[in-house]
This record gives sequence, C-alpha cells and structure tokens, in this order.
Amino acid sequence: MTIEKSQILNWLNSCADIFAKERDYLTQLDADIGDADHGINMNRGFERVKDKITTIEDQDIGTIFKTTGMTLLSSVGGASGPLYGTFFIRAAAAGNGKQSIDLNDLCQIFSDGVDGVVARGKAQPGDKTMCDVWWTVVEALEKSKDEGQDLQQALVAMGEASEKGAAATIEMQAKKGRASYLGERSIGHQDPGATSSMMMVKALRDVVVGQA
Amino acid sequence: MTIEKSQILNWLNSCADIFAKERDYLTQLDADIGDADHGINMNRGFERVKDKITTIEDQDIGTIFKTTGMTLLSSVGGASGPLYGTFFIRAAAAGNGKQSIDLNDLCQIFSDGVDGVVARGKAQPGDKTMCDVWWTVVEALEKSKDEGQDLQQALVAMGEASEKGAAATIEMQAKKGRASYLGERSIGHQDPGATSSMMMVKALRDVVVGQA
Amino acid sequence: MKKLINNVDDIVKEQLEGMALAHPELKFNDEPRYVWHEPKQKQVALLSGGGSGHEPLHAGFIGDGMLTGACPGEVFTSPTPDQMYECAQKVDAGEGVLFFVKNYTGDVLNFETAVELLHGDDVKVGSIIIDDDVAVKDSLYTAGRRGVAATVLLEKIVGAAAAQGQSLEQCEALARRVNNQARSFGVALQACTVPAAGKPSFVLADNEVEFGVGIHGEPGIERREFTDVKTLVEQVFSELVDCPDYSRTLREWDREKGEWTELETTTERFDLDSEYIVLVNGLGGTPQCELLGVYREFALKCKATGYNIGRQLIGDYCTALNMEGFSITMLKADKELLELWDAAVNTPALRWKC
Amino acid sequence: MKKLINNVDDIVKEQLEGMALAHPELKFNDEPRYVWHEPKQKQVALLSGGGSGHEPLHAGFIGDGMLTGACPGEVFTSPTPDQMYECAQKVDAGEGVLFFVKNYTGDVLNFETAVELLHGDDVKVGSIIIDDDVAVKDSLYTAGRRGVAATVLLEKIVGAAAAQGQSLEQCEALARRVNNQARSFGVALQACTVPAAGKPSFVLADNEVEFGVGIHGEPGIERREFTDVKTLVEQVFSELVDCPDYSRTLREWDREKGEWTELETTTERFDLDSEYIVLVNGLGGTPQCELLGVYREFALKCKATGYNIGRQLIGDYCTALNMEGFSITMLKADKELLELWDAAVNTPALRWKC
Ligand SMILES: Nc1ncnc2c1ncn2[C@@H]1O[C@H](COP(=O)(O)OP(=O)(O)O)[C@@H](O)[C@H]1O
Ligand SMILES: Nc1ncnc2c1ncn2[C@@H]1O[C@H](COP(=O)(O)OP(=O)(O)O)[C@@H](O)[C@H]1O
Ligand SMILES: [Mg+2]
Ligand SMILES: [Mg+2]
Ligand SMILES: [Mg+2]
Ligand SMILES: [Mg+2]
Repeated sequence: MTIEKSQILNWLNSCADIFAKERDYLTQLDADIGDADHGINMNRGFERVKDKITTIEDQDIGTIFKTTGMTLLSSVGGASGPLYGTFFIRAAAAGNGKQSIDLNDLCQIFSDGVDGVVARGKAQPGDKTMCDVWWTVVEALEKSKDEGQDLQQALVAMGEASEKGAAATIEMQAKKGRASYLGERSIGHQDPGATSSMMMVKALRDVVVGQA
Repeated sequence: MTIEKSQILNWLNSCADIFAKERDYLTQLDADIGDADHGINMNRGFERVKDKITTIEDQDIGTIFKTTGMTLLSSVGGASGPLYGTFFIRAAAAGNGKQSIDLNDLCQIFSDGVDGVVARGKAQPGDKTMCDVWWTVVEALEKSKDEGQDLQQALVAMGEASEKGAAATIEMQAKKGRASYLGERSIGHQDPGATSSMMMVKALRDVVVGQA
Repeated sequence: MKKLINNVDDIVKEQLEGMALAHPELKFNDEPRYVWHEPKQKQVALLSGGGSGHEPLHAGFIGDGMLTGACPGEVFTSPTPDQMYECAQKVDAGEGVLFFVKNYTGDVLNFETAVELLHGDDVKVGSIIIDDDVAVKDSLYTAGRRGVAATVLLEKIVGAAAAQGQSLEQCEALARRVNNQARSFGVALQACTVPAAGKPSFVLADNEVEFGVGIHGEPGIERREFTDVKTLVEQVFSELVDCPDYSRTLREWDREKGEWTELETTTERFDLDSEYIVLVNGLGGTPQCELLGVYREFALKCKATGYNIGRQLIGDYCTALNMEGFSITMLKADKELLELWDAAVNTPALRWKC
Repeated sequence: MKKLINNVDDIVKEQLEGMALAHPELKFNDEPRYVWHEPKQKQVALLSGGGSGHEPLHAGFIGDGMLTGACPGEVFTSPTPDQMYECAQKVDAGEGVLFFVKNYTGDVLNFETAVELLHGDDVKVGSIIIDDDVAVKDSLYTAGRRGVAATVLLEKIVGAAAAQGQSLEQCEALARRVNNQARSFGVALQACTVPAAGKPSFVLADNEVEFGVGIHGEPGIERREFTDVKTLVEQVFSELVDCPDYSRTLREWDREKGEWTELETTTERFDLDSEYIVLVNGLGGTPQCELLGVYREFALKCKATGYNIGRQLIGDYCTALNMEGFSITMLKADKELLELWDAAVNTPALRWKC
C-alpha cells in the first residue's frame, strides 16, 4: 500500500481547511505564550498553498512539496514561515520524480523535513517547538517500519505520536522562539507550532486512513 | 438680627469644607454634561480662600469678599473661576466698611454678585447656569423683605429657593458654557455650577440659622 | 485608572518639569504657572494657554518660529489671569503681546481679565479667539464653536509671521484670517479618564462613536454607529466641506479705547481652487497606524472630490489625555499661508528647517 | 475591539497607502510589500523591516539621512524573504545593501534567506542584528535579547553615516558598535489588541504592570505591582544601568566566503564619563503628558546618579499597536555618535535640520 499523489494533494488541501477552522484556536495558543498570530500565519500560508497546487497537480510529489515550501516561505512570515518552508523544501528530495510514496519514503520525507528545520532553527529536544512533534512522529514511523507494520497501522501510530508530542510540550519550558522570553511562565501551555504540526500529521492520517 | 462678620468667615470656611466633601459629586455632575472638573475646581479654590481669610479676619466684610473673589479668580480657573471671582468682587461693594450685614445688605450683595456674573458671562434665565440659582435666591430674599420676614425666616426661604433653582436646571437645555455643546442631550442633568451655588447658599443658611 | 503619574495634584507641574528638563531652552515658572523661551530676535510675543491634557499643546509649541510662551491650566481647566499677566510681562519685548484663546467660556473669561490688567499696565496687548470646531452648529444656543486643533496650524503660521518681524496688528489680522479659513471635526472611539475623576468620562459600546466630540472628554454632538474607518471619515469629510457659512460676534480688544468691541465675522467658504493644509490629529490614545488609515481615507475622498491637499500633518498634536479617536482639520491656504507654514520652526513638537 | 480600520486583512496595506499618500517622496510596492525612496546621493542602501504594528517603525523612518527602504510584514509577523529580496534589488545603488534585523527568530530566519538569495545574485549585502532589550537575561535558554527601540537610534545614526558616504563595511562596524552600546527596557500598563485576534493579548489589574515587556503583546518577564511613576521608572533605571555584561553569538554574513559565520560579541559597559542619547518611547496608547512624566523621573534619576543625558527623544517611535506603556532606551554615545545623531534627517517621523 502506498500514498498516492492525489492523497498528498488532498492532504495539503485538508491542511488549508483545518487551519481556516483552527485559526482562532492556534492564535489563542500563541496569545498565551507568543504574539497571537500563529493561526493567522498558518491560515494565510495554506490558503496560498491551496491556490498554488491547483496549477501543479500534474507534477511529481517532490515538485509539489517544493512548491508548497516556497509558497509557505513567501507568505507565512514569522518564525514558522521559514521553518515550515524549509521543512517542505527539504522533504521534497525524497519525493522527487514520484507519483506515490511508501512508508519508507514517508519516514525519509519527515525526517529530512525536521532536519531542515533544525538546521535553520537550532532547536533541541525539549525546547518546546514544532520539532518536538516531528521527532516523535519520525520515531513512531521508524518503529512501525522496524516492526513491519503496514502503512495503515503506521499512520494510526503516527497520529497518536503527534498527539503525544504536542501534549508533551505543555510541561516544557520554551528555549527557542518568542515563547522563550517568558522563561518559566511558558510552562503549562501547549506550543502553537507543535499544535499546528500535530494537526498536519493527523490530517495526513485522516486523508489516507479515513477519519478515525 | 444681623449676620456678623464671624458668621461670614464661618460661612466661607464651611463652603471650603462642603466642597472638599462634595468634590466628587460635583465632578460627576460635570462629567455628565461637561468636562469633569467642577468639583475639583471649587475644592481647589475654596481651599485657598480658607487659607487666605485667616490673614484678613480683622478687615471689614467688603474686604473679605473682595479677597475671596480675587483668590477664586487666581485659583479656580475654568468658567466658574472668573464667574465666582466676579461674584464676590462685585458683592464686596455692599459690604464695604461693615462688620455685620442685615437682610437688605444680603439682598444687595447677592444681587450685585449675580449682576457681575451676567456682565461677564451673559447668561439669561433658563440657560442652565449658576445664575438660575442666584436669581431665584435674590427673588426669594426680595420677597422676604417685602413681606417683612425676619432674617431667620428669610434665610430659610432662601435655602429652599436655592434648592428649587438648582432642581429647575435639570429640565433646562444648556445655552451657555460647556454643557451647551450637548444641545438637547444636556436636558435631564442638574447643572454643576447651579449645584455648587446652591451648596453655598445653604451653607450660609446653616451657619446662621443652624443646621435644619 | 492606571496612569504614569505620582500624584493627581502634581501631574501638570511634573509634566512641565519633564518638558523643561528635556528642552533646557524652555523656562518653566511654577507660581504662577507658565513656560516661555527667549526668541532669537525682538518680535511680537505670542502667548497661548488653556487647560492641560492636550499635550503637546500648548507648551510643546514654544520655540523659534512659533509660540513665545504658554500658560497651562490644570487638566481641562483654563488657566487663571495671573498666569497670563505674569507670563506676558516676562515675554513682552516692547512689540506687544498677542494671546491665542480657544473659544471656551473659561478661557475667554480668564484671558479677558488678563488683557484688562495688562492694558492697565500699558502693555500693548491683543487677543485672538480660535473657534474652528464645526461640530458646534450655532452660536445662538451655545457658547459658540469650540477652539480645537486649528490652534496648532494658526500658532505655526502666525509664529512664522512674528519671527519675520510682522507687527502686532499684522499678526492679529493674519490670525483672524487663518481662524476663519480653518475647520475641524472630531470623533471619539473611547473616552479619556480625567485623573482627578478616576474613571472614563463616558462609556461607548464596541459599535459606537461620539461624533463631533471636543477635546475635554465631554460627550459629542451625537452618538453614531461605527462600522469602518471609510464610512466614518466620509461622514467627517461631509461635516467639514458641506459646512454652511458661520457668522458670530467675537470680542476684540480695542487698544485705543481700552475696551472690548464686538465684531460680527463670518467664516470663509471652501473652494476647489485652493490648497489645503490638513491635520489628521490623534486624540491621545490612538496609535499612528490607525491615524495613517484615517489619512488614507481622507486623502482619497479629497482626490475624488477635487480638494487639493497642499500640506499634511499626521499625529498627536491637540489631544484629550488618553482619548481614543481623531480629529481632522482643513485650513484653506494661499501662497502666503503655505510659505509661512513651510518656514523654519523649532519646538519640542514641531520642527523643520532647523 | 474598536479600531479605525476597514478590514482586518487590509490594514497593513492601507496604512502604507496612507503613508505614501501623505509623503509622495516614499514609493510603495504592494506585491511583494516594501516602501522605499530615492536618496539624494549614491550611497549604501539601508534596509529595515519586521512585523507591522510598530509604527512609525519602520517605514516612517525612510528618507534622507535615515533608511532607504523598509519591508513591513503583517501585524507582528516578520516579512518574507521575497520582500527583502525585491526591495534590495530596487534600492541597491552599487554601494551595497545593509539589512537591519531585530533579533526575533522570525525576522532572523527570513532575512537570512534573503541575504543568501541576494548573494546568489551578486548583490553586496550585509546584515546587522539588533538586540538591545535587557529584559531578556540570557541567550542560552532563550532566543536571546530582543531588538526593540534602539532600532530607531541605530537607524538614525547609521543613516547619517551612509548619507555622508561611508562604505558598507564602515556602516556595518558602526551599527555593531551602536548595538553593543544601547540598552532598552519596556513596561506595559495595558496590552494591545492584535486586530486579527480581536481582544487584548493579556489583562492587567489596575495595580499591575507587565515588567520587561516586548513590542508584540507577549507578556513581559514578570508581573509587578504598580504604585506610581517614580517607583516604576526607578526600577527601569536599575534594569538599564545595573545590567551585567552580555555575551552572545551573533551570525554575520561573510561576503567573501558566502556563508554565515558565528561571532561571539559582548555589550559595552556604561560609565559616568559618556553622554547618553535617551529615548523615552511610548508604546502606542500612552499620551504625551504621561511620557513627559516618565522623562522627568528618568532625568532626575540620571542627574542624581551622575549619568549625563546628551540628547533626548520623547514620543511614540517604536510601538506595539495600542499598547499602554513605555520603554526607555539609553545609548552610550561619544562625539562621533552625537554628531551623526545631530546630522540632518528628513523622514515622516524624524526630521531636523531640513
Ligand atoms: N528555533 C525554532 N525552531 C523550531 N521551531 C520554532 C523555533 N522558533 C519558533 N518555532 C515554532 O514557531 C512557532 C511560532 O510560530 P509563529 O507564531 O507563526 O511565529 P512568530 O513566533 O514569529 O510569531 C512556535 O510555536 C514554535 O513551535
Ligand atoms: N456664561 C455663563 N454664565 C454663568 N455661568 C456659567 C456660564 N458658563 C458656565 N457657567 C457655569 O459654570 C459651570 C461650569 O464650571 P466649571 O466646570 O468649573 O468650568 P468649565 O466649564 O470651564 O470646566 C457650569 O455648570 C455653569 O453653571
Ligand atoms: Mg506568533
Ligand atoms: Mg467643568
Ligand atoms: Mg474645565
Ligand atoms: Mg509573529
């Protein structure tokens, strides 16, 4: 079983819908420990992505990811713009020339993506950032691969992992990004970027596996 | 029966006490239809008067009034400062050289005073100003005189007249001063200057006749 | 109420001390209270004053090319005659003293007394009433139009004239002309809090504005629905340009006779041939970014209707403490006024060409 | 929420249009979004940028003697690399382009990308990080000190140097020096309302302030009791002068190698022999009169402790929408910096000597 290009397109569209719906929720999370714009940023960026991908549906998955990354880079702004932009631009490599991807590819894609984010943003585990979700997710995918799970099982496990990763940020003290200025006052709040990452991960699961 | 100079001094001191106590109430009245400072102005002015008159207790009533007027003029500011200042400066004439005043004098004093206010401020009856109290008060004093009432009776009637005069301003539309900018929206509120005038009139009654 | 103050009773004194500390060329006298500076040349002394709470008005406009001195009263309370009297004595250089008086009963009465006192001392004194607020419709049933933000434009222009050596009579005539060519209109989104009162002077819902508001926290002419800045600015634009002629009797001091004379005078009409000096003025609690939005709507409306903006100023110049809102002033200008406007000015709040 | 806007999505665009309408010498490009002007002489192009909502920062400082261009992001959101990229292409006169970047993760990352793109196109480009906010204590457990109001002083001073014909390398060295000699600290009395969020970012009681607040509505370092302006300003003064040396690694663009190098650099100590340029900066919702009270306390405290204020600026220069509060910036200056500060500047928000 593989993930088809059409499902990747559905996924990106679904992200756009989710960020439109969760705009205020994400913004409120960011108001608590940041500057109250994360939902607005994600919503603006994925609206553009949604527009953009209609023009490149014929291309391969790598190109679609690269375009997504470039679009996010030039429309989101803030910290999350270059980070998510880099995520997709780096993720593109493992999708180059492909019309579908398997569990191996997916693992590579997300792992390259988060490596790109770290190269730019220098986050370490426990710094309370989006990376804390992606690392948990990649770890879960690796585990599924090692245990010989099928794609469906792997995606379900990945979704759960993303929830755990996001929830784990609640107890962390932020050491990167705007929330770090709050010091200990950042503890007790779920990180907005971790939350938007979780939403993206769960959206992929839902598109491929069907709503849980 | 006459009003002694000591009672005049008591009266002015009592005004100071009353304006200290009613500062916020008068200011609130002024907030409704003006700029929220009338109580503050009267309080500042009469505090100075209270200080000042300790230095001129030996002088005649005319001098005391003139000094009161000059002090108000240079400490109250706003519209009420020059108006109350003029009131006392003009009122002084009928007290010149006197150590006590009778009903006739009082009538003259208040009537000269309000004439002075009109000369400066051009208010007409019904314009919703302090004059609407003083005219009612002078009218009541004239009537008491004509009817041959004694000073005590006259002062009681004067106090009642001042209350009526102030209450009557509620239904008036302001045509002078800051409240006039409100047009019809000034209707329904008691005029702050009329109220402070009423307080002064009643203070005189209470000092001479004793608390009602 | 939360304000950056120590003591309600000291705020005017302390803010003036702050200004004098920041601008050592301004001298501050506390009893009676006035601020002044020494002009570079011998000239007509220009003296303003009024209640405090309108910062940078008045003291912020003292300096070369603008005011010689100012007498600040307590917050929203006009100053007392002893202030103007002593300040005028201090700044008079023998060329005479001109008072700029905003048309409020309190200011008018207190300045009139000062004029009479100074005349008695043989000081050549004149007094100009500023009444530019077109929100006030008539002068029969009110104290007449209020003096608001046109004060800034008038003081700048007459300040330039005085610095050029124009006489007291010339300055008076110029000031009267500017006043008759200027119109202002204000809107509040939220009231200010007078420190001594401790709470907002009025309360507005999220979809309401006070339309035609003054600069003292008093309610406006009417309460209107607020939808967006475009609609609101268009309403203000109409009030400014569709304004009928306005005649009123203003008192002037006759220096010869030593008495007040009443002069019937009428505002000038606006036309599409002139250039306008436009002031989009913040009332104290409104940020720059919103004022820029106001200016945009106003400029677009002027373009669409053929009104020609020759100069502009956007910012907090004539405020009402922390009131949220704005006023717009239009001054019909000719070459002479534009030149005087462009002339060098060096004050804490307005500075160019030096 | 009641704001003088039409549409939450259009406010940045419309406020920039307002600015361009008011100042026709500023050119506004909407897609991608940037503002620029044509300097009188051929010079190093100075380019600033960052989230909007800090007006007059950044576009209000474009003009002779200060910035060449600016890239405003959405409200409180750093701009995107395509904005800097195109703006730099537009303003580069062959002398190179210098970016002024406030130290926020978002600004740093987006500007870095632009630098890399421009380098690829053979544009001579440099990038300066501004991190003056001493409220942030360490750089190990945080994203490091934020860039706040010292930006204004730095842009003015480097702007003067560029206008005098100094090279890109000279401008870079000067900017680094100014940054290491500047410290700021902010306090909020009331939060701002981000338009798209629709409600205040935090709520404070009448006796509370956010102490050590940034300029994006994020909460401060701690919540403190507020009693009066004297006590509060004394607390801010201590934070500014009793501040330990601060070392951190800042990334710099190596134009030769075409890569980022990490440079460990330490702030300068304050002393009693220097003169200081002081900025008492309003955060958007605080009126002039209160800022003057803040300046008074600060100036008195400086006098009492022997700190010498050489120049001052009081007003709204680096704001956070309608936030109530202030920040104070101290820049240790020598003769060179004071002369550059005094040099002519002609921008919408800062103007003297022309
Ligand atoms: N250095 C970093 N590395 C990884 N993620 C980061 C970093 N800095 C910030 N983030 C993520 O970005 C999110 C904030 O994004 P956003 O609010 O859109 O940008 P900004 O903070 O510039 O307003 C944070 O919640 C965090 O997850
Ligand atoms: N022209 C006038 N004639 C008589 N009284 C007046 C006139 N104008 C104002 N007043 C009185 O002054 C009062 C307001 O005084 P105050 O609030 O101290 O001054 P201001 O209006 O300047 O703030 C009004 O309530 C009114 O009674
Ligand atoms: Mg954010
Ligand atoms: Mg009043
Ligand atoms: Mg008043
Ligand atoms: Mg942001």
